Amino acid sequence: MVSPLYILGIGLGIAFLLPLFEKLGKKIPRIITLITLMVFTLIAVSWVVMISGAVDKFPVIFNTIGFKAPFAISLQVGLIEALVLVMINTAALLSGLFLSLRKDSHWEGKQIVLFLTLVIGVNGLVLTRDLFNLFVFLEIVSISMYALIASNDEKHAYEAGFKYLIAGSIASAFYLIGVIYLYRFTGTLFIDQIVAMDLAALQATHPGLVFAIALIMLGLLIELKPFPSNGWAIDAYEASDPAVSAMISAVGASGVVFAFYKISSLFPPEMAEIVVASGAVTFVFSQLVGLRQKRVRRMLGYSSVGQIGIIVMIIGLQRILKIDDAQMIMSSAIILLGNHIFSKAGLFWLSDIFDQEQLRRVRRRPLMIVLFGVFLGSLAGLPPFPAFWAKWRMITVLAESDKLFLIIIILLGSLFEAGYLFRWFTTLLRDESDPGDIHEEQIPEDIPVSSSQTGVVSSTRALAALAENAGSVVEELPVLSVEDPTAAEKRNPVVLAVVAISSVIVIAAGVLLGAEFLRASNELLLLIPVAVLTAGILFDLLHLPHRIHLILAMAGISFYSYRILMGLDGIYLVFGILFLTGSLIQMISLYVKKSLHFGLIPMITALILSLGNLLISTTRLGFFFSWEMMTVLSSLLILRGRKASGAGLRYLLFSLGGAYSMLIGLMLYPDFSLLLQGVRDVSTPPVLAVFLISIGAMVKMGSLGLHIWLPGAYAEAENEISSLLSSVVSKAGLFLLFVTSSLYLIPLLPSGNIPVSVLLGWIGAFTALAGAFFALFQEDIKYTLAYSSMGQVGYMLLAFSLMTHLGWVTSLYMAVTHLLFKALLFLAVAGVLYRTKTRMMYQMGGLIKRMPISFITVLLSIIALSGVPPLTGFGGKWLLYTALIEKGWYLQAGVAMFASAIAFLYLFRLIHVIFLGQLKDEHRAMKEAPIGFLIPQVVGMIVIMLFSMYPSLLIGPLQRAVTPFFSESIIWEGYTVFSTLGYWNGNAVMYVTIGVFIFPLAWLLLMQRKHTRMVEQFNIVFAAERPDRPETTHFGYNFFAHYRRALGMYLTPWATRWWTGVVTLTDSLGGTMRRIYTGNGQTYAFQIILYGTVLLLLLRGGF
Amino acid sequence: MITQLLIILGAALILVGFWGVLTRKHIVKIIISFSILDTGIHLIMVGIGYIKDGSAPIIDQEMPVSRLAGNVVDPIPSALVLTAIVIGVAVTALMLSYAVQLYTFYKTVSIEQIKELKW
Amino acid sequence: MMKDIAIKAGYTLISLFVITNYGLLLGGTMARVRAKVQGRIGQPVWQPYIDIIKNNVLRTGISHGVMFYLGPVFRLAGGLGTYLFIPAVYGSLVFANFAFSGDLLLVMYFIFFGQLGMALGAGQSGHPYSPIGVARGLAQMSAFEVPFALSVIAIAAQYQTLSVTEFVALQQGGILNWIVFTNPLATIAAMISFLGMSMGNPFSIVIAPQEIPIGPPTEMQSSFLGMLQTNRAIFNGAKLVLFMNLYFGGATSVLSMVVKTFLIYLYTVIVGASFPRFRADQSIRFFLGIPTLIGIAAVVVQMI
Amino acid sequence: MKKDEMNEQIAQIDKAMRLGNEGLSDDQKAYFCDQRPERIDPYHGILERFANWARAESLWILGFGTGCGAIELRPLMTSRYDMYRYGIQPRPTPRQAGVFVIGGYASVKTMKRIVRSYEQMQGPKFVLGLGSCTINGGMYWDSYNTINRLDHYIPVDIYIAGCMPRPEALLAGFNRLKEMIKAGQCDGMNSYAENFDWYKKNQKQIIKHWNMPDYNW
Repeated sequence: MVSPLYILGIGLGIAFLLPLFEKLGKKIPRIITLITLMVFTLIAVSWVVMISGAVDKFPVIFNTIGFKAPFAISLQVGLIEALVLVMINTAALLSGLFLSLRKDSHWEGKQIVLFLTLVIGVNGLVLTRDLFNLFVFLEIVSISMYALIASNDEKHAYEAGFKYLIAGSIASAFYLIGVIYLYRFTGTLFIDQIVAMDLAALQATHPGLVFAIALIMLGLLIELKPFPSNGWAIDAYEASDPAVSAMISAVGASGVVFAFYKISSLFPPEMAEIVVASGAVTFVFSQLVGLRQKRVRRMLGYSSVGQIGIIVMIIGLQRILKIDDAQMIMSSAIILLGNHIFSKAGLFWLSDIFDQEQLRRVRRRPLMIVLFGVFLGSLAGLPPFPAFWAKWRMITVLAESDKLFLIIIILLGSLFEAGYLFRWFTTLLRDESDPGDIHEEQIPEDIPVSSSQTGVVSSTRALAALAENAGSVVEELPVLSVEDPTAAEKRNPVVLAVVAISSVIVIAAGVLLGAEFLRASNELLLLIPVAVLTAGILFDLLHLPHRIHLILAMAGISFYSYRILMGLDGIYLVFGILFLTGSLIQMISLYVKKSLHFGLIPMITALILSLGNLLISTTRLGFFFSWEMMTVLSSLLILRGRKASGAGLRYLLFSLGGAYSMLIGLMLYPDFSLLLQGVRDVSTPPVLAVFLISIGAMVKMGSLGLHIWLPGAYAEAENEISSLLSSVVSKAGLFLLFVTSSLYLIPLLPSGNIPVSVLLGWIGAFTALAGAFFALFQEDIKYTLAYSSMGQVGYMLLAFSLMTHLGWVTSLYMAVTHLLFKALLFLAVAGVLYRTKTRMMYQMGGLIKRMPISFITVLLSIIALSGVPPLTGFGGKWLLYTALIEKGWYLQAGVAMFASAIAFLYLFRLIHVIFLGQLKDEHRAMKEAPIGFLIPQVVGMIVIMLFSMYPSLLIGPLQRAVTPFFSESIIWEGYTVFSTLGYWNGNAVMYVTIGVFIFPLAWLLLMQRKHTRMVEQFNIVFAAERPDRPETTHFGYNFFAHYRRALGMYLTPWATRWWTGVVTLTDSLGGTMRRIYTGNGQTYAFQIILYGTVLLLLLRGGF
Repeated sequence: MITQLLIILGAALILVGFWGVLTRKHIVKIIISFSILDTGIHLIMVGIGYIKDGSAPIIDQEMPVSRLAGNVVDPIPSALVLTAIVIGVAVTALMLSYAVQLYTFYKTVSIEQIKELKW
Repeated sequence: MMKDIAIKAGYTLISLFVITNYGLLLGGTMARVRAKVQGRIGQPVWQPYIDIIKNNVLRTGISHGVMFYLGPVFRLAGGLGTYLFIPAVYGSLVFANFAFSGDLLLVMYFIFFGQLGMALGAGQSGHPYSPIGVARGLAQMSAFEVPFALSVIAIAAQYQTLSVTEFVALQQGGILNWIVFTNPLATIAAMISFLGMSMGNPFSIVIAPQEIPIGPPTEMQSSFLGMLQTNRAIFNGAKLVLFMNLYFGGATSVLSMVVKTFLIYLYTVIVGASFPRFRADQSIRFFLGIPTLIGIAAVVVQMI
Repeated sequence: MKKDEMNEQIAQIDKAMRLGNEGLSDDQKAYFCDQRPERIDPYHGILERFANWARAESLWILGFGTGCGAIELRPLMTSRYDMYRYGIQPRPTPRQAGVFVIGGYASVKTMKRIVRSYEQMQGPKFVLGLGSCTINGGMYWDSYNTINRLDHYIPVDIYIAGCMPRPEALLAGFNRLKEMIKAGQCDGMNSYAENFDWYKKNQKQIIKHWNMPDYNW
């Protein structure tokens, strides 16, 4: 085993010799340093290998200068030390590579020396077991950092460095006083010896002991930048060279964190609690303040501070929790630390590359997007990155120890962090034409906006307010409309490779951890989406032909579906078919695309597989993992849309919020198993858990109040994605409800006997109504369809919450049929949009003559969607009302009927304004949609007709799927289905309809056989005038103006206002909070001292 | 007695140092305050190790290991002080060079004028 | 099997023949009633027949496209279908129609079928007045649907059935068994929405002749118009029969059907002759106001 | 080869059969149907008589008051005259109307609308010239802006003289029209189609800004 002394010895030696080497050649010191760092890394790796071979022989203590501790300084190498050193040294090595490889690199001379001393110092911090030696290494680290900060020789760097110096000096003063007193009370500086003492007894004789330990703690804590006394550190992150910031954040901070961990074994419990509080406060408030931040590096600084905060919190926690839990949670801290090291360094480097290349948009740089996304995702704790697993473990441990509050804090902070990180992402990713917020309707100038319409227009404006910050992350930088022509010359693939290594480390670590976590429950299959995504992205990076990729992907999904569907039955099978087969059919339309669409197929494939994984995951971790994967992938898919940055961001945040809510709910109710149990389970879960889980589901379904992400996301995503999202992905929420259905029969109020499902039912009913009403007033066809989906999913929620046999059959029936209709509608509309190049319905018109097949598709699907017999949509309505009336939910049935009448209105409007009326000049030469769009449509129409003729084909299997949970409620006699209330014979209805249709048609053909003249579009009675232009003759804009006049006042976007309020409040809270960072070094010093005083007073138990 | 005096003196210097850091606007004065603060800490350190009338901590025949306790000055604080002083000097030097650079860039020595980075 | 189908077809033809003629005559009669209210003599009772014949024998016609052509077909199919899913006379084989294929929900939703077809046909004419009328009509429909739906829910809850035949069966045995007496609130709500459904004054904004020359069918002529007029008779008859079945005890013979539906229709005509016209938004607000509250009250009564 | 020639000939004939629509710019021509009106033979025998009876008993007037005489149409709907009892009723759109009552003088501006509306009515269609103005211009006989003879522009079935004629006269006119229809004497529709060029020439002589197709379907 290599002695750690070599690290320190070699390091110091090389550091001092470097100036000499410089004489040999400019590049020599770089190479030597890099080799040294590599040696360090290898040594650490060798330790890890050895230790993992023989865990019981470690940790090993190395003594210096021939004496044992306490008479000499001793260094300890254990698993944790070795792991941390591997991470730190690898990061340092990558940093060194980055510094020496980047363009116009000035990495030489003093900088290299400082860099090396910093690394040595950090290694020392990790290894030493002597308190004073710790101080020395701390100072070595600090002094190297002070000097490194100013290495870019800029004004602001000096300012920041000076503030850093002040803070560091105060911190080390605290530490030094603490150490000296501790020495006085214990007579030793060797940590292990102090820990071995009976500190409580010592406390009795030396009342100042706690005070001394507290000072030591404080000294290190200040170095870890606790909120609010951390303004100096954030200044440093902002002002120094990004590569240096990366070092400070990744390497420097990690060393101090480890030192803090080391001394934490001295903490008495009450001090540990204070540490936990400090860490938690730091985490949540730094993220909150970060929300308002618009300068990228400063934002990263807040993020760094927050990440360190959560680790500090864990270090405190491991002193409080039981020993097993402590080890568990400490392992999550190590993972978080590693995650932080590599992803934060990666982000700082990327920000440097952006600066170097003067890049304001990365939309056309796939590799860059991937790296960027990986780092952001891992920082935000998204799956499959390490932080996700770490947070999962942490939360599990916390839940077991009933620390709900901390879970909430962690998740809240994570949400904030995801918010600002992905705001940065979307800003960089967005297209030049993207306004960056929620897209507003474009009203042409020749149609004046009257005051009666402003209600709705301003509501969209209010929606936009949510994402208002998204547009301004880089506001102070000039936005280039096209990529800077010189940028290509500035590209430096070598540097990018360094960054890529970092991201590979993150991904690999994440996957390995995932395998480790999932192996326990035999769910390794759940990692397939990650593998597929990675492979697919690589394919895309290699520019594999689009269609080959598509075929491969579809074959893969088919195989996967086959494997999965074989093993499923009942409701699971229904959802399996819904998720897998439904999406597979829709993928056919991707064939129309000719060229490469970066990331499209990999992400869709992974999304579909994640959906499938929801069905086969048996544990909470597996379920949550797949759920999060699905969320993340779908929001990334939305972000592909040309103007989707605002909408995608909002979708991501809402989905994450929903997922976290679900997570808390699941954690609150640990006995609950995520297996479909029906409603028989009568154990009483906490009501709060039930609410939180259902919120998770309802966010995904876009239920009223939680729906405001929905229109933008569905509308701004690419057409195929919209179709997939609204017809398939929204059903994931329904699936969650089914899986957790045993929860919803518990009473809403502790004393009452009204179950939660009643509340869900009302929400569903009003979602249906609100969705229909919102859809009624949209000019943008995709918004119409989006709101329509919202309403339809509301019906499913309503039917589900009936908790009866018929209700569930209805819900599943609607889920299946809605998939059909909505996919058809979206596909047909996609074809129309593909040709017309506009989304505003009133700009279309008269397309029936140009796109007859699309027209027929839309006609069939709107007849079906609005529930008009004889098509299969009526089955859904019939089942729904029958079920509602049977259950006694009369008022809900009334609301649902109103909603369905309104749905009829907007659907008519949709077909009329697009396909009927006046054809526009620009569409005169238009053709039918491409064949790729038409094939799935024709298939879908055939299926609809089949289900309409023979409803038992669909209802039968669903009935059987639901039967295990309830007793049968409907019976079949031939083609007639009987409920206790009524009956319906789809077959007979179809025949009668055909009959009554044929008869008048024949009559008309007979009467009009000769002299009916086909005329053109302007051959109309126009009050004895002739029409002027098609635009002024086509009635399509503000179609239901009278409805708005009648009921417009009830359409106030309350939900949007509420969420806008929440966001504004959070934002301004962050804005107010950050006023404490005055920029004055002296204020910062004051804050530090005040912070210390408050902490010490708290420790004393009061003032 | 003298130990306590030393410690009280050290504590007083620490307070003076903190007071200086928190109240002086002149950068160099702040740096000087840090030096005072350091000195105070050093004094305390020395004071803690000091034993009245104790001899130098050299083990020989007059001072066998068995008599060490209570009769010799604890050598460790002194060693620590030496290290601390060295570090303190290094930090002070760095601070001063920062002060020079700040003056060249900001043309001021008042810490209140140097706050372009904030929020 | 074939014989059954043939017999059923024969019955259906008889039933349709009766309802068509009855509907036309009813229309003519009501025109005369309206004339009497205005102090005129009015048109002959058979005038609807002449109008339909005339329209069908016009020499020319114009078509704006396939949907324009099919629109009236859809409309008439909707009317015929609606009628055929309602049992017209209780206990009669001939007039049982195809009530076995679906219950009240089917009838309620089948009404949309014709509406949609008509709206599509009107839409393809390219005339802006057509969609304006359609928009008004649909808006008004969605509004009067609410009290009607609530009323239907209330009586379904009361009688625990959705089958129209069942409703009629349960109302037999005395005038006091009629739903109009057992559930007056539901009946009131439904009868108010029936005013909207029959599109007479004050809910005739859809066809406002001077403003949007009779709205949706403004481009319809010749046999298209003739078909729409035929449907008007049949569809009217169907709606009357439905309301008679639901609220007024149904009919056990053709005669009682005639009397009851005549009276129900007379009620709408009298209201129509006495009131001016609502604007579209006014009628939406009207239906969603008091009638809806009455409907809710009817439902709530069933819940407690 | 021969087939091509034939096709070409057919195309030429077809083009000759179609209307020029010179009043329209090229990009507007696609908006309008350019077919010529055709003569459509009546049914034969009893069928035509039955049809004529129905046409006569169901006279739907186009509610288009072209001149001051239209004021006399309103009383017809009131209880005093009650035209409904004769099967006469107003319709708001030419598509559904069968009788066009030209209410007195027709200015050039109105004439354009009259032509358009007349052409949009479905045949067989009848024109009733009301008042002296439609016969010879009446008191506007030398006006620079009013036509003198209606039947130079559209075929007229019956004139009701007077300035203005009373509603009773109007009713008499309608009854006379009914008799004529029953007798099969009213075929203005076909005469318009047969003499289309002549009518069109006359119309275009007075209507200067002809911005509509030659035949308004």
